[in-house]
Amino acid sequence: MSGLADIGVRIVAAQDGLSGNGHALIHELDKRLERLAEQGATDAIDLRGLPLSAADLQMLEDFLGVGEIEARIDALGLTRVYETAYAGIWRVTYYSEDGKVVADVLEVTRQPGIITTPPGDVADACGRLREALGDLPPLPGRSTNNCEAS
Amino acid sequence: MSNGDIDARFPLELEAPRFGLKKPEARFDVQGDMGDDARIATAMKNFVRDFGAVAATYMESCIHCGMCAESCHFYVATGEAKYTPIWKLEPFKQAYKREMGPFAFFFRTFNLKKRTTVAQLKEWQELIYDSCTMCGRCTMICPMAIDIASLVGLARHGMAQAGLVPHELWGVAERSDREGSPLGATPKVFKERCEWLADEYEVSIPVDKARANIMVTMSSIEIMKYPQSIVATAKVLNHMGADWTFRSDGYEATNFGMLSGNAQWQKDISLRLINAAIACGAELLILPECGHAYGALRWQGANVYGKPLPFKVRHISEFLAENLQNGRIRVQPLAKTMTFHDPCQVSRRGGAMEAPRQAIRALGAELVEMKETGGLNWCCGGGGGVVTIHRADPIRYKAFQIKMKQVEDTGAEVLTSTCSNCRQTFDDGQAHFHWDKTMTSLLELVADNLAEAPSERPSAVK
Amino acid sequence: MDLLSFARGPALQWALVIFLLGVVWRLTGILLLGRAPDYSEPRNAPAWPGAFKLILTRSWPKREFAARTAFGETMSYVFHIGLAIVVLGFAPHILLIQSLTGLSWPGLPTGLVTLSAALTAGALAVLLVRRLMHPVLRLISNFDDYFSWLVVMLPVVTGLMATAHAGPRYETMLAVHILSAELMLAWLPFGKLMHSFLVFVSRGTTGALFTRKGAAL
Amino acid sequence: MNDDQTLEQALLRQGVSRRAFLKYCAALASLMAMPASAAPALAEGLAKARRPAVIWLSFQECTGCTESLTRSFYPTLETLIFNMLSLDYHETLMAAAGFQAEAAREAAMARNHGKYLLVVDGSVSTGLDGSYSTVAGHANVDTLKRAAQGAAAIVAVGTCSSFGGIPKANPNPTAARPVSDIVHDKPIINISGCPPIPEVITGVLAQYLTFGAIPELDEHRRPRIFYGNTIHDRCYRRPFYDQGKFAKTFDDEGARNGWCLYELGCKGPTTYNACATVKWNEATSFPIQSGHGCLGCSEPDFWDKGSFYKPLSTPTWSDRAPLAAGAVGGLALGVAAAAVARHRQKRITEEQ
Repeated sequence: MSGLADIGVRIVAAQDGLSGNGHALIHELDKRLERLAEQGATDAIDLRGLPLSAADLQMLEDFLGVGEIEARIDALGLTRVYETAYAGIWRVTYYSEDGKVVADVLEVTRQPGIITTPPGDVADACGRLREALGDLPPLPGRSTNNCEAS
Repeated sequence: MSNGDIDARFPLELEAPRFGLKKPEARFDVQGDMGDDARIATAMKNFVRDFGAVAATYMESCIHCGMCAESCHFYVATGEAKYTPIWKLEPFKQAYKREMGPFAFFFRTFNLKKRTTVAQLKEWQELIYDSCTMCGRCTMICPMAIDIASLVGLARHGMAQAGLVPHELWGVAERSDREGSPLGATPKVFKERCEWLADEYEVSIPVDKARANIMVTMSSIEIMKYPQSIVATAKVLNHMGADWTFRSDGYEATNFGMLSGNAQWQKDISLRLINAAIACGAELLILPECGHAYGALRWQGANVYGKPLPFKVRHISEFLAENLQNGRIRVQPLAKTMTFHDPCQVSRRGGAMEAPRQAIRALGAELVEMKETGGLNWCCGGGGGVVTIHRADPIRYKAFQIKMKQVEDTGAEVLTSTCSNCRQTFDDGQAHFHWDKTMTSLLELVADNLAEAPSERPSAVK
Repeated sequence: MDLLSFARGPALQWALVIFLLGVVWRLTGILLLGRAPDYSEPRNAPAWPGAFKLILTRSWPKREFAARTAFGETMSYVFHIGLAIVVLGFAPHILLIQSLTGLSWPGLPTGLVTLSAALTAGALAVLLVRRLMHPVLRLISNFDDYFSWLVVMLPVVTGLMATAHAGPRYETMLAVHILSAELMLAWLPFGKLMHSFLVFVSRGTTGALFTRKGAAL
Repeated sequence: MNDDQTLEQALLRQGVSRRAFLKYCAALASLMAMPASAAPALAEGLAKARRPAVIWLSFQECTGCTESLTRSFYPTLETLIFNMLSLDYHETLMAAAGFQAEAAREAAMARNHGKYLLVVDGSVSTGLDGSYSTVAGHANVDTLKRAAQGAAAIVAVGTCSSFGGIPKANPNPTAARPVSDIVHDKPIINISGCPPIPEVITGVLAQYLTFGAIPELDEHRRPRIFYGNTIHDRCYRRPFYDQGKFAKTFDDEGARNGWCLYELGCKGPTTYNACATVKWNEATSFPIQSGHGCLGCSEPDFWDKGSFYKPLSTPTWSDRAPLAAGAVGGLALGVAAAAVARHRQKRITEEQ
């Protein structure tokens, strides 16, 4: 009887050619960016929901380039956000705490939601700030600040 | 109906371009005075008799593709769907499915195939007789290779026994059985003709030699209308120095018994030839320039006889070809262009396709083939007894136009064939259309161009 | 039992039983009928090579008939060849044949098979219209012709639908496809589809008989 | 208990920031193949959702489903899901046991009557009045009926509770039935699979929480979002099927080349599940990727649909005796038909 060792294994290279989906996606981005410019409509494309080969993704990255802003958000693992060379197109990549990609999105917007401060957080921060302010020793001759208006 | 009545009602028309009986009105013909029940029972009995493995294979195999219509001169000429060859067999197929097929039990029990009726057979009389020359061209196109022509031949058996044959065809067949010839060429008439022709053309025509190597037969069409053929036959055989004879007890090669579908008459007629040949100890029986005679004796003769025939049967064209090639017949060159009309029963269905062409080449003529030729030749439209049936004339003339066009397209100077029935159909068509082409006989062409100084070798020729 | 299990299980078994029973029944019932001896002197002997010759050569139409039959023949070729590609070239079909007969061969790409099936369905549709329109075909057609058309068309259409995920869910469509093919199998011996066997018998018969006489084939 | 807290409140309390939650929703949307732009709406919906009480009942099962669930591939996010639920009763996972556990279940059922989510794994034995499988002296079938009365909806986790599964396989000695055969008056979501994909379980629960409604289901009451496509249609080996390239054995050239496993009996074409897209074990692989055909475990009666190793297009039987009998019968009928025909031929021909 032949042992398992006799079973040869051939590693077939993953499909790494351009599938054409990357090009289609850029056309799609063009349309959506136009809508953002004219109507202010935001949109998002899940890169993992599309059949993109590694080559497609690389081509997309090279094509879109890197713009002026890059942000790293540390909440339940890292999230990397950067604006591409085409203003209004953002790449948002979410990582789990052990560094695996859990979502990878191209957002067509003036500002990705994950960067924007959640309204609840602002209210909470206001309360916390006031608390912290109470602990701060007052400067002589000044009254307490008020942030009720926010 | 007594035979005398038939002769009176349908007298022979010997002056017409083709022989036949006087033209009756269009009708369904019925012979005898059987009731419908008896008639259908008789038809069934004779249909059923013929259902063997071969007929069954054919009737089970049709896929209703309709291609056979495209090969049939009657459909092509008229465009009428009812002339589709396989449709002509519908009542026959119906009877088969009901009585003999593997699922006959269900067809009968659930009446999936109705009983064939007399009315149906009357309606089909025109299709089985008037519009089918049994030329077998449809066999050539059929993707299942169903031999429709042979089935029509079988279907005619039941029709004939049930007395459902077109009158003229029935009439000539009956006369043939009774008188020994369909066209009045009784033994007496035949012998007188031979004597007269021998005198007139100064040629020796042996009749009723007690022993002869070769027994020669004639078609009554030749005897009555083209007697030069008798002369030509004698000239050629004498030229070869052959030991041959005609027999007054077996000279008529046509078999209208077969064409009408009367199996008994077919047998009677064939046995005359067979017995005569045996009587004179012939080793070879030569069939004349007649198409269906070849099918009747060359291929069906032994089966009618019930055992192999003690002599060979050859068509005159085969005989001519063999002896032209081996030099026993020597001819002067005939420097003309010639086209050859293949008689269906000799060429396509008989298998003697090359012989006439070899003979034409031996004559030195330039053979110009028609576009569809040999096994795919268009029928003249007159075979299978159709030429005798007057009510078939309109469609026969239409079909003949296909033939005329074919001949015209060759541009050949001489038009020839090896079937006197084709020849009379051509003559009739020529007269009807005032055509300038006359059909000739290959046998007569050979006889007219025999080389001088005939070799009177006494040795027998096989 | 779900429909697919029924189709692959008892339905397939019954269809095959009926198919085999019918084919053997019909062929035996025909071939065991009487056969008259032929005493005539043969022109060619033995004649049986002619049977094989005609079985082969009659598959190709004669040039002389082409002008009048080209359309129907082309359509018939398309659907016969298309059907052959689909039945004999599609891997799942080959597996079925293999599981029943042990014979196997490489399959063809699905795209080619799908294209063939589409062409087959198209040709079949055209041929039905032709059958309904052409005076000759209309005259000579009967229930068998239309029903046989249907039972051939159904597996092609349901197969295409299953492949395209059209209609009901795939497993249902697959079951319907298999059932439709089983209907075809079960009907085959009893109607004109039997020509898939009889073509050899019929052509062989004529081939041998005519070769004996030296007649044209 | 903090049953009236919104999810947002509960999460904040545990130190999960709003951004972290938004991120979780983005991941969830991606997982469920929702449009990426739907993530904020999902976050908003989930944030406002109340934590529902969950009662988890286990019947004739192997604990594979629970094992699967606890091996979800984003550990942090997985925790999150559990944080979203108030898992009041789960025999395997809860600390309490015996009478305490029973009391906890009764209490949770009473407190959340009409609102709790009933999760069931395992098939329900109905043979011998249900006495094949009992917990604390109660037949499973009775426990199910009772628990179903106060449930807002029932989630059947695993093929056993969805379709009967292996306990229901021939000859089904315990007369096992799926939940949907017992309970007819409550919405039921089937999450089939043996076991189901953990992310699919959490995904369905999250979706139910977010939208507060039963998701769109297929004929077998499975959420279309995960069970909308066959394994075959989403399989990375599909191109080989289309090219007609198949592994013929498990160790041939084709198998080594990673060709399609159809000929080895893969049930991918008729199996609806998300294995080919979501995959297993931290999205590492799934059966076909590791070289074995799909067994079709998320389909009803998968155990009884013939061999796992017989191709889908082949018969489920292998006995050819009936075929031989058919041929012999045909021969007999053919001979008889010919004999009868020849007899009739003789009779008809001779009668006058």
